[in-house]
Amino acid sequence: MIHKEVANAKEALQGVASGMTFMLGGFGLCGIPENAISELVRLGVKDLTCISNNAGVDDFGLGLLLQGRQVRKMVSSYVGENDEFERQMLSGELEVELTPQGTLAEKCRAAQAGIPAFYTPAGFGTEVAEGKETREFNGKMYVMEQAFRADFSFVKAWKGDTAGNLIFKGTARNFNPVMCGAAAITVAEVEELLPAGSLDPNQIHIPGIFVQRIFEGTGYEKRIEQRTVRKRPGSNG
Amino acid sequence: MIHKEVANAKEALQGVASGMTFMLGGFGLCGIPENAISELVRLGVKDLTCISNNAGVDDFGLGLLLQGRQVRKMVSSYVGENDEFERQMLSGELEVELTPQGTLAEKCRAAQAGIPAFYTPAGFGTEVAEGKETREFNGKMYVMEQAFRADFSFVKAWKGDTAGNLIFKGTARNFNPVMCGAAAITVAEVEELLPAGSLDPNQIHIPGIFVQRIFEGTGYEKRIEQRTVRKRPGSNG
Amino acid sequence: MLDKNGIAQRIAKEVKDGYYVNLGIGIPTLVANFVRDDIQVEFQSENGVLGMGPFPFEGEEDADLINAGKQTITTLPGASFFDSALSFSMIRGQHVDLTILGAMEVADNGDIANWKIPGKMVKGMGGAMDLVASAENIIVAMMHTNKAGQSKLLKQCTLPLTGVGCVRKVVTNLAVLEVTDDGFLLLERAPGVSVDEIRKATLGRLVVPDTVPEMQL
Amino acid sequence: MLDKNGIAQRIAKEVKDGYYVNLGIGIPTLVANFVRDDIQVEFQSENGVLGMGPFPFEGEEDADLINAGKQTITTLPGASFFDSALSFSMIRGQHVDLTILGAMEVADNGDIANWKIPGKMVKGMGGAMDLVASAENIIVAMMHTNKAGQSKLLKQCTLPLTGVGCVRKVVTNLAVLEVTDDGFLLLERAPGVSVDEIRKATLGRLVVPDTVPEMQL
Repeated sequence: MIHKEVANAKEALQGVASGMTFMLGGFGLCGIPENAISELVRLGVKDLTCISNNAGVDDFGLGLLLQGRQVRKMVSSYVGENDEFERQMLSGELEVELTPQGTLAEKCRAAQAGIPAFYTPAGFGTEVAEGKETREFNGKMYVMEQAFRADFSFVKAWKGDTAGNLIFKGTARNFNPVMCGAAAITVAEVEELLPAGSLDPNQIHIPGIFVQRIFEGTGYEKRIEQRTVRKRPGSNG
Repeated sequence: MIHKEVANAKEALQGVASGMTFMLGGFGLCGIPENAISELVRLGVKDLTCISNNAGVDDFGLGLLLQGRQVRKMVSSYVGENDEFERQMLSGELEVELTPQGTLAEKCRAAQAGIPAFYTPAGFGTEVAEGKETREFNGKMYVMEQAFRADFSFVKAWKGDTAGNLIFKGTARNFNPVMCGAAAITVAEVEELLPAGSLDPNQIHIPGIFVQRIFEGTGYEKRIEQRTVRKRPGSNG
Repeated sequence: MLDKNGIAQRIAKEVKDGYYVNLGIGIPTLVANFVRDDIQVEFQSENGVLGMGPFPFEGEEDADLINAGKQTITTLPGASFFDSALSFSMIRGQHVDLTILGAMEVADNGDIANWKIPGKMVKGMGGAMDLVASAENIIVAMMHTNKAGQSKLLKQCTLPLTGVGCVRKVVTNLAVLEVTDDGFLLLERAPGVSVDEIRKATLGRLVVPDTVPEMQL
Repeated sequence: MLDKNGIAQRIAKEVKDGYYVNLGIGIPTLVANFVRDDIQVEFQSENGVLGMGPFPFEGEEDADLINAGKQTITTLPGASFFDSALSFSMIRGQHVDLTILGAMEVADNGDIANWKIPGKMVKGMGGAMDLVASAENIIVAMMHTNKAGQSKLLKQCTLPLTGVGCVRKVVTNLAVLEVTDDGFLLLERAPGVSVDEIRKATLGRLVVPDTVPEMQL
């Protein structure tokens, strides 16, 4: 067993510097690495490129990095729900590279898997394909997309063990598994960190080989963006 | 819930015909679709192309199809342990396309994922790359490989449910998950078939959307190829 | 003329037994409410869930369980969770049988534009480009005209494209139309809507058969 | 001169704390027996397991638990199982730190041939081509000469290649050699073996430093 546990976010983010490229897991505010983001805010590193499906909301998630003007470029598929984001983008302070969601996931997965490039139909004939190689396979047109390269991946899992193995919960899984091992250093924060051997080897979503540092996070807020409910049958109102 | 259960192998293999291309899960004799193979032998379909990491042994696994001369072409990474295979190959009755194991897995996964082609370093500079496009990315040379196309995938899982969801056990997982949804029709056989809702949605390895037919197999032999053991400390001998 | 629920109700009739369906945000989300309950259907959400159920009861919301619209959801028996790569394997690999999504413009060759208005804040395409480029069966749910009363069914899209030649069917507040080589084939009229009204509201090529039945909802 | 266990023992010294290691069939498999137990190492087998342990006790064999050599195995705490795609993501993505495998021939530019002898039955490359094309740290474990006494360390491979320019180090019954731009750099001699013996057994370019220490096992 190779021991991956570090004490906290501060220790886990050793080596993080301005100008770096990060991957950050999560979809909306679901499954985001809350502790790593807080530590990035505290460190005050600037000029960052962030690969993340979304950009948080004004006062939570990646929005916190945007407030401190720490981000130079976002690579995302959808960036709504964030006024400060909009302001920085329209003023030209912030560069935004919009990428189809499936392509974004596959570019992470390609980096994890040592695949330098692949073909996808997504974006063919649109401005996303501009400047990219296109090609026909079996009568259909595809765009060549290349693997991402990043310095750190920050992911959030439900349970983990000291060997770095990870298990995710519900739709908080999303981009987190495909970002593991997709950067030079992968930092995983978990809600519950267990001794190696505690998890069923059949049920591990991401083996520890893809994770360099793991720690048990604290104070998870797990904010809900769109609280949608239905009434209980027979309840009042 | 979309119901995928069929009664048995016979029903599951409806539509199978001579001349078709099949994917078959398993590594060695571990995790092979024993019931589907028996049914293919019974059906006597011929002229088959089989994509399978290995070709079984003389009297078990894919070796049974070879004995009946049902296979025209094997696409595999390693085909030892089989005298009849060797005889047919050397006599020219059997065509063999040897593919690096990781490339084999990725060509299945590409078919599952709608990726028509990808680049891999495996085989560059060797005869495996002959006739294939090669290309440099970031200073390293890669070979372009294309997704497989197949008529049926036959896979074996440990547990499954009537919605087609699958869970695998140990190293019997191997090629089975990446072949699900990689052919026009995926047939899964399981040791234990449960009602939908019995499996933890977090712990499903392959969602039922990749499986068209599922049945509970019978009489699993699960033969061991290389029985290697150590003596218990303190035991005799 | 239909309202949004009417459009959703009409589209629900396109959902067949055994379909895996991806529903976009807006009108498409409403389709789930109208699908017959005697057929087997599973809803996929591209953020990583198959087998979505209704919204949770109050107090049972789980922050770790949302759909692609970031709404809290529940799951039904047989559901599964998966990562974003496998989710788009389902979509790109054409394992999802039907994709229903909204649009700003549809051209009579099947081109679709639904993600970007030049000069306005661009939020991004999310999974829409993957969905339209991959799905074999795409139905667009939208109003026939925009707020200014201009047709959204055009000869050619004026906005940046989301995908080319991919839309198969369009269901609007006025009509059901199929995209053919000759343009929009008028299949059905909304209750109380005349062929002439549809003709006036459609800028793209419109093929009108001898008889155009009224929709059955 | 070393026997197979000696070669494995010497290679075990190359296994560092924190390494994920893939061991090929034959001599490489023996390496696991000699790795210091005060360092943290995990063994990966490309059929889909990380954290392999020793062979099972008699009667505890599990048909669903084998290594790439199809041998029954056990797992250690922290182990995980995965599919073949993820397994080769580990390999191709260079997450495995060290690959140890056998060879029929190694050329002084790092080319390796270990899968095919023309005219003989070809069993296939298995995962070897993925491993050698991907790994940054490849050590070949083999006898210095073949059964006919001919050198296996050549100027150029005569057999079909498994990979080009990929071998970093070779450990044989006679020597430890590093592949450099100038050919095989002789790092260590096996106990009781002279530089001259190594020179005679090596057809590829050999660089001999002023002093060549004897291996410490």
